[in-house]
Amino acid sequence: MSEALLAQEVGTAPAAVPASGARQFWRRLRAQRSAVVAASVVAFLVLVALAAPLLTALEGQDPNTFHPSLVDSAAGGVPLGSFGGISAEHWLGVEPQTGRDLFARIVYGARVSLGVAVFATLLQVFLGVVIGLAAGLGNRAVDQVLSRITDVNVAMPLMVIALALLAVVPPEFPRPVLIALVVGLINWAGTSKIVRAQTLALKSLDYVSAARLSGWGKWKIAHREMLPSLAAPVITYAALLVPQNITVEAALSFLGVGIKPPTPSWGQMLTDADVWYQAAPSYLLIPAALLFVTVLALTVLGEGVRTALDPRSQSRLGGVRRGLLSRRKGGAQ
Amino acid sequence: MSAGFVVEVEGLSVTFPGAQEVAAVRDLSFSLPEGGALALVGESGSGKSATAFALLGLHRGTGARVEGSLKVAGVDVGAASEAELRALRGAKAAMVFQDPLSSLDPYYAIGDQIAEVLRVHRKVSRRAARARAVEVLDRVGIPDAVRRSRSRPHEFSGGMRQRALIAMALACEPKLLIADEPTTALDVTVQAQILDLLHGLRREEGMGLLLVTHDVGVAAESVDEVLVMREGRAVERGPVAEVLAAPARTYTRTLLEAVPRLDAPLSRQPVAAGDPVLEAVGLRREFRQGRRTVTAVDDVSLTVGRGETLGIVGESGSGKTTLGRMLVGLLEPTSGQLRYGGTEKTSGVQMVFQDPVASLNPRRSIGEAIADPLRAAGERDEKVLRDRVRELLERVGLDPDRYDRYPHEFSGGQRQRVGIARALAPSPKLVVCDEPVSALDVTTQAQVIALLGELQRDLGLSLVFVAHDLAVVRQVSDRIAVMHRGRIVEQGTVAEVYGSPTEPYTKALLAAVPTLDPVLAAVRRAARRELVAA
Amino acid sequence: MTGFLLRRLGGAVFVLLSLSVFLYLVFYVAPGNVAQIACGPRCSPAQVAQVHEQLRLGDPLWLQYAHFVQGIFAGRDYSSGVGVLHCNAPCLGVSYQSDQQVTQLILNKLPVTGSLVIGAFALWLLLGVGTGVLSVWRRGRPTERVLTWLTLAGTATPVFVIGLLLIIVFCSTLQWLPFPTYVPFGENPEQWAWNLLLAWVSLAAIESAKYARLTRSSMLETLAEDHVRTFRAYGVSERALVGRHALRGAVAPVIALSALDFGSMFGGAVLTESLFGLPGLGRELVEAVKVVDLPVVVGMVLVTGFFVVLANAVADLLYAVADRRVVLS
Amino acid sequence: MPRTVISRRVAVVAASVALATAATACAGPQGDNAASASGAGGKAGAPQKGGTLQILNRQPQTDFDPARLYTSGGGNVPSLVFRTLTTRNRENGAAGTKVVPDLATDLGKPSKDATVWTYTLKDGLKYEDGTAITSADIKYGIERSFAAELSGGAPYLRDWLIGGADYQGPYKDKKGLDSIEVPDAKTIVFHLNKPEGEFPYLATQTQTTPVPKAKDTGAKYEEHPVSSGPYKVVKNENDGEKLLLERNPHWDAKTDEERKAYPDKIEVNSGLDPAVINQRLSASAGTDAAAVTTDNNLGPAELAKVAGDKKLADRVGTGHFGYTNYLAFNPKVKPFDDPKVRQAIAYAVDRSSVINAAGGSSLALPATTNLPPQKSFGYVKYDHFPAGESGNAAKAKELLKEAGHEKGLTITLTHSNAKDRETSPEIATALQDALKKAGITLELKGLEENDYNDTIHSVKKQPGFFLAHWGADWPSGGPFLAPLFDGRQIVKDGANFNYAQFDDASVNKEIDEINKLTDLDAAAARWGALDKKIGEQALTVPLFHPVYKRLYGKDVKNIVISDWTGVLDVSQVAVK
Repeated sequence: MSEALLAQEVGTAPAAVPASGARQFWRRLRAQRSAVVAASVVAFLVLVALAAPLLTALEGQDPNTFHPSLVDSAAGGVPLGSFGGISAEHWLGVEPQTGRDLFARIVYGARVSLGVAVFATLLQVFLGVVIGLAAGLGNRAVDQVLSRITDVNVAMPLMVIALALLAVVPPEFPRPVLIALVVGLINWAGTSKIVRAQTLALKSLDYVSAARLSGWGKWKIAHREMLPSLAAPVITYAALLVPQNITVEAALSFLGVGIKPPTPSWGQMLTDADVWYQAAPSYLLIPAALLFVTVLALTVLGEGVRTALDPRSQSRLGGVRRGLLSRRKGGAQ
Repeated sequence: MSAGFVVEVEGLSVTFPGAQEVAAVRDLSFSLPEGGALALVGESGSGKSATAFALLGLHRGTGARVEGSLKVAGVDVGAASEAELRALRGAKAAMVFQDPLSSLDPYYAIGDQIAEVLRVHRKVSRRAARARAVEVLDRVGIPDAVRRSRSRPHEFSGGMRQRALIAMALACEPKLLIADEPTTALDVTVQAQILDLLHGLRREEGMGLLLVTHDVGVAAESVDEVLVMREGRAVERGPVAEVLAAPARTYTRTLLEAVPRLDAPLSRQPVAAGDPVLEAVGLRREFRQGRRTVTAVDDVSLTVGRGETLGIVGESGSGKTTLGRMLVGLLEPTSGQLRYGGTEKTSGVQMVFQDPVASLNPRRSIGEAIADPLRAAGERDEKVLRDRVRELLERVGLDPDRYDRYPHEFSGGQRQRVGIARALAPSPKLVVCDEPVSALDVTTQAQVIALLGELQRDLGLSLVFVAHDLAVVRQVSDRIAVMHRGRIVEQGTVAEVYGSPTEPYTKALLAAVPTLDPVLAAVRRAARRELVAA
Repeated sequence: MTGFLLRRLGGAVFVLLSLSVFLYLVFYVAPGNVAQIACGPRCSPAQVAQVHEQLRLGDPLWLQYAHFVQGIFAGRDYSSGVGVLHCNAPCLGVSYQSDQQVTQLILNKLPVTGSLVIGAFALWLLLGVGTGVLSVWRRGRPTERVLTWLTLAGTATPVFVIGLLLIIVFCSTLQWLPFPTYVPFGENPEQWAWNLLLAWVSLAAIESAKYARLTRSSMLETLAEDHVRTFRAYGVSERALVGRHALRGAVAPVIALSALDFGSMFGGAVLTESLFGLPGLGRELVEAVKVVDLPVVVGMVLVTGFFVVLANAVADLLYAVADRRVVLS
Repeated sequence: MPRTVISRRVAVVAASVALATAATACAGPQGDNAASASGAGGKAGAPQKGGTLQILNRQPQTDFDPARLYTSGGGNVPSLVFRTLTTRNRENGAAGTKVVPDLATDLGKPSKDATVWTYTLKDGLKYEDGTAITSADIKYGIERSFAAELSGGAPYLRDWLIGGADYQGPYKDKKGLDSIEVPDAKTIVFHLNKPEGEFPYLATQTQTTPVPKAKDTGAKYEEHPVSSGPYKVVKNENDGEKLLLERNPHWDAKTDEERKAYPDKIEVNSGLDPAVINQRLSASAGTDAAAVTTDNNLGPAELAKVAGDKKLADRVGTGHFGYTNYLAFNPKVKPFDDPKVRQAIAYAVDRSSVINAAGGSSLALPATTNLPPQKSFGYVKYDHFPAGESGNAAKAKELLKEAGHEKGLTITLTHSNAKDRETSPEIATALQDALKKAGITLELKGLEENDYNDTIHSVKKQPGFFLAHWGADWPSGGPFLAPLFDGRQIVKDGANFNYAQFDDASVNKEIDEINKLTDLDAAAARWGALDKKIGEQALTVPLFHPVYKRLYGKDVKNIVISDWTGVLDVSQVAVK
C-alpha cells in the first residue's frame, strides 16, 4: 500500500499532530544534536554557494580559465604536481586536461547542485500539494481522474522521460532551470499521494466539519483549515526530497543530459572525473565526498525535521510511555 | 506473603520526568486481600492507571520514577529482577486492558496469543498450550471456542475481544486480576456482560480483582471496596456500599452527585413543543464498503419543535452519529427529506462535536474559530467580531480575554465550551450535539450539561442530543428516540421511554445500565441472567 | 477480490495507454530526423524519403498511434525486402534503428535486468531487514547508533559513487573480482554471480538502507502499540517482543515496499546497468531515447511501466494479505 | 566508466562517416612514428595458426549485412566474412593505404575516360556452403544496397553508377541495374556517369561483397550472412552482441593474399563498457590475454595510467586514420560572411588547449590543413593563418578591428553534447577560453546529438559557426575534399556536408579533372594542391588530427596497423 508507506515516511496522520508552533518546532529541532550539526553543514554549504564569487576572488581564480601549462599533455592531460596539482594558487588542484581550478569549480558547482535540487523540490511540492488537495477535496470523478494521472506519473521512468524531455527543449533554455522543471514535473506523485491521503483524513476531522458548518466554501476551508495541517507532513517529505534531487541532478549529468559546460555542477564533475580515478584520484574524490556529505547532511536534517514535526517519533522513551498511557479515557463510542 | 494479602502498597509515588515533572501518584497506600475486589475510582489524572501499571513494574525502563514499597503476590516489585518480574506478570498477576482491539496482536490468532503467554510461564508443549487456550476461551463464554481460537482479533466483536483478553489473563490462573477500564470502550449492554463475567470469575476462581475505572457505576457493580483517587492521592476508602451511600469526603460526594442516574428525579419540565424547526422524513443513508453497501440509517423520520430537546440514544453502530450529521447537512441523505422550519435550506443549524480535541483546529486561536461563522456570514468589522466573540466566551463561562489562546491551552471541558460558543455564534435555531460529554470526566460532564440546559432556556434553542449514555440523555431530553441498527425502534417522552419501554431492545439497554447501589446491582445482575436465559 | 483485480486492470490499461500517448507526443516534437538516422548519414534525400515512407513517419500522429495500438492487439506485418515479416501480437513495433522487433529486444534484455534486480533484491532485503531488526533489538546502545549512521550513509550515497568505489577497490586495486561483464546465467552460473556481485552490492547498499529504516520505524511503532504492552505485561521477554510481535508488524510495509521497488527497478536501474556494463532494459532505453527510436522507447517504457503498475497492485494485495485489517478498494 | 554508448548509426552521422563506423571497421596504428609501426608489434615469435581470438567491443555488430555497412576498406570484423572486389593492403603504416585486388584479379580495367570499369573474378572462389561465387552475385549484392530496407552504405555507388540515383533496389525493381553488366560468371562491368579514377577504392566497400540471391532474406540476412571470407558466422546472438566465427572450410588461402586468418575461432563480445574493455585488456587475464578490441580507444585518463607502466605501454598499438577535426563556418551567416572575421578566429585559436581537451598531445596532433598529414592524401603542409601553439590574439584583434569589430565580437558556437572529445563541450569550452583573449565572446550552444546532426547537416538550419569533423572513406583526397567543397554536392533537402555551401567553379572543375586520373599518385598530388588553395578561403579552422591508441592482450601477435584504418587489423593477428 503505497500510501501507507508514504505515511510511514512522513510520520503521523494530521490529527495527531498537536499545535506545534514554529517556536516549538525549533526547540525540538535544536534538541537533536545530529540535526544541529547537519543544519550547520547545510548552512555552511549554502553560504559557500552564495559566496562563490567572493571565495574564488579570495583564491584568485575563476572556474572557467584554462591552464594548459599545469597539465601533462602527453600523458593525457593529467595535472602536474602531487595530489592533482594542489598548490597555493590552486587550493584543490586543477582539473585534468583543462587545468581549470578545481576549488572554483566546486564552489560554483555547489550553486547549481543546491539550486537545482531546491527549485525542483519546491516545484514537486507545489504540484503535489495542488494536485493532492484537488484530488482529496474534489468529487469522486475529479479524484479518480487525478489519481489515475498520479499513477501515470508514478509509472514514468524518471531518467528516460527526463532524457527525452531534455532533448526536446531548445538549448537556449537555461539548463539548471530546465532540469529542475523536468524533475519537478515527473516526480510530484509522492507528494500528491501524501497530500491526498492527509486531505482525506483531514476532511473527516471535526474541526473541518465545524468549518463547513460555519459556511465557508471548500477552497477557503482547504486554505484555512487544511493547509497548515498539511505543512508538517509536506515539509517532512520535502526535506527528504532535497537530497534525492541532488542525486538526480548528478545522475542526469552522469548520463550526459545534465548541466551544460562550462557551467560546473557536482554531478557534471563526477561524470568527467570517473575515468580519472587512477590517474588523478583527488579529481574524483573531492566532488564525490562533497556530494556524500551534502546528501548525508540534508538527509540527517530531514530526519531531524521529521522528528521535530512528528512528536510521535520524538523519543523512544516518550513513545513507550505514550504507549503505556494512551487511550486512558475517551468516549465509549 | 503476609496475612493473605495479594497486594500491599505502602507509600507509592510515581513521577513522570520531563520539562514539567508530573507526580502521577503521591504517597499512596492500600492493600487487597486474597480473593478480594477493590476498585480504584477517579477522574482523568487521578493516578489510578499509573498505580495499576506500577503493580506489574511496567514503569521500568520508561524513565518514570517509582518510590515506595510494592508487594504483589509476594513479589517485591521494586526490588525484583527482570526475570522475577516477568515471572510475576501474567502468571501471578494478570492485566486486562481498556481497548481490547488494540491490546491484542492483530497478526496472530487469538488462541496462539494465549498459548504464547502460557508457554512463557509454564513448560508445556505447544499443543497443550493451545488446548488450554481453548479451555479458557470456553470458560469466558466464547462459543465454539475451538474454531474461534483460530480467528484473529479483528474477526471478533468488541465484547468477544474483551472476553478473549480476560481468557488470556486466566490462562495461568493468576492470584490477581488487574482490570484497567475493562469496559470503557464497550457498549453498555456488552459492558454489563463483561462485568458479569468478571464477577463470576472472581467468585468461582477465587482471584483477587483490582478494577481501575472512572465510572462509579461500574465499580458499584463489581467490587467489595472502593478507593477514590484524586490527583494522585487517596481521597476515601471503604466498602463500596458505604462509600457510595454515605460518602465521607466532599470530593466523593461531588463525584457521586455528578454521575447521571436513571433513577434521579427529572429536573426538566417537559416543554410544550413549538412549531417544528426540523422535520426529517424517511431519511436513509448508505455507505459503500468495497462492493457492499451498508445502510447506516434506514427510514428515519423525526421532528424537533422549537425549544425542545430530542435525545437520540443508541449503541455503537446504531447510526446515531450518521443521523446527527445528516441533520446538520454534513452528510447528504441517500434518500428522504429534511425541512428546516419550512425551508429545505440547511440554515440556522449548528453542531457540537464529541471530541473537544479534534473539533478545534490546533493551529488557530479559539477566538478565530468562534469568529469563523460570523466572518463567513459576511461580518468584516473586526471590532464587532471581537465583541461578539467575547460575549459568547463569557456566555459559555470562559474568560473573554483568552480570545487569542490556542486550544491546547484549555482543558477538555473548556474546549467543549469553546465548541459550544462556536455553535452559538451564528445564532442558530437548532444545535445538534453529537456525544458532547462522552469524552469528559463526570464532574465536567455535569457542568457542560448544565450549561447546555441553561443556554437552551435563555436562547430558546432546540437541541438534538445524540449520546450512548442513557442516563445523560434522560437528564437533558424532552423526548427520546432509541436507535438500533439504523432505525428508530422507539420514540416518546422521557417518561414513556424510560418508565414503560415497549421494545425489548430498549428494555435490555435500560437493564444494562450500571447502578450506584450495589444491592440493586446484584438484583439486576440476577435479572439480566434471567433475561439472557429467557 | 475479482473486483479489485478488474479495477486494477482497468487502471493499468489507462496508465499504460496514457504513458504511450505521452511518449508519442514528446517524440513527435523531439528534434532529430528519424528517417535520416535510420537510413544512414549519407543517404540521399530520395532514400531518406523511402525510409520515411517505409517507417510510415508521414502518417498523422494519431494514425501512427492507432497502428501501434493495433499492433499490440492484432500484430503487424512489415517488409523485410524479400518478403513480409510478421510481428505477432502483442507487437510493440519494430525498432526504427535496428529493425529488431521490440518484443524480441525486450526479451533479450529482460534476463540481464532480471538478474540484477533479483540478486540485489534478495541481498537488500536480507541486509535491510537484518539491520533494522538488529538496530531495534539493540536500541539505545552503541550498536544502534552505528547502524543508524550506516543506513543514513547508505541512503546518502548515490549509486554511481558507491559502485565506482567498489570497482576501484575490488576490481582495480585488489583485483579480487573481474571487471563486471554480463555473463548469462545459463552459460556459467558462477561467473554470472561473480560478475554481478558488485552491482548487487551497490544497489543493495543503497536500497537496504531504506529497508532498514522502514523495518526499524515500523518495529518501533509496533513496539509502542498497545498489544505489545499487553504481552510485556504478561511476562513475554523483550527478545520475543522484538522478534515476534514487532517484526510481524514490519512485515506488511516491508513486503509492500519490496514489491514497489522490485517493479520500479526494472526500468529504473539505468545508472547501475550503465556503471556495471550490464546491457539491460534501462540502458537500452536510454540509448533508444538518444536515437529517437520511438518504438523501442515506447515498448520499453510500457514494459517497465507495466512492472510498476503490476508492482503497485501486488504491493496492495500483499499488504492486505499481510495485514488482514486492510480492505482492498 | 559508464559512458552510455550511442547507437551506431548516430555515431556515424556525428563522427565522420568513416571513423564512426568504428563499430565495424577502422583503426590501426603506425607507431608513434612510422618507425615503431613498421615492425610488427605484439608478442615476439612467429605467428602460428590456432587458438581463439577474443574481440571485446563496445558496439554490437547490429548490421552484419554487406549492403548496410558503412566501412572504410571493408571494415575489420566484417572483412573476416565478406570479401570484396578489391581490398586494402594489410600492411603497417603508409604501405597500408594501398588498394589491392581481393576477389578480382586486379584493381579493375578502366576505359580510357575512366567511366567503364571491368573486373574479372579469381578462380576457385566459394561461399561457405561450397557453391561458387559468381559475378552476378556481386551485382546482386550491390543492387540490394539500393533497397530502402537495407540502407546505410556510402553514397558513391548511387552517385556514380548510371541510373543509380533512381534505382530502388532489387525488391521493388526486379529488372536490376543496367549499368552493372555481367557478361559471364567471372566478369563484371560498371558503367559510370562520369570519370572516376578512384573506383578501385570504392570497390573495397562491403557493398561489392557477393550475396547469393537464393539465400537473401532481406532485413534478416544480417542474422546469418553467407561468408565468402576465411570465417563464417556460427553464432549471432542479440542482434550482433555476441558473435562466434569459425573457419570457413571453403575459403581458399591461395585466392586471398591479404587475410592471414591465424586463429581457429573468433569470439566477439560487445555491448561492453569502454572502461571495462580497457581494464580487461590491461589485466589481460585468462582468455583476455588473446583479446583485442576493434572499436575502443584509450582515453586520456587511461593514457595517463599506461604512461607510467612500461609493460602496458608495450601493448598499446598506435595508429593514424585520415581524419580532421575542425571549426566550420557558414559564410551565409553574419558575421562569418566577412573573411577577416573568419581569419581572426583562425588566428585566435589556441590549439594546445584544444588538444588537451581532446586528450592531450599523445591522442591528437595539431592540424592546420583540411587533409590529414598522409602521403596518400597528397598532403601539402600549409598554415595560412599561423596561430602558433596557443593563439595569436594580437593578430586576431587587429583583423577584427579591420572588420569593424574593435569593441569585440560576440558569436555563438554550436557543438554537440556527445562526450566524444570531438564536437563535444570540452573542445567548445577550450575554444571559448582561447577566443576570450582575442576579445571574442563565444557563447556555446550545445545540442543533443540528434539535434546537432540534424542542424549542422541541414542547409536550412545550419548555424554560422560550429564544430565538425571529417574522415575519408578511403585514403585519398577525393572523398575528403569533394563532399566538403564541391559546389555540386550541396544537398538542399537532405544531409549536406558542404557546410560552407562553397560553390566555386574553378574548384569544381579541378575536382572533375582529378577524378579523371587513374594514376592515384598523380591524383594525390593534385588533391594536396587543391586543399592548400581552398585553405586560403578560411572556410574552416582545422584543429587537430586524432591519434588512436588501443590496448591488446599479452598473447596477441602480428600487430598490423595501417594508415588506412589506423587500428589493428584482426585479419592479421595471431594468438599462438
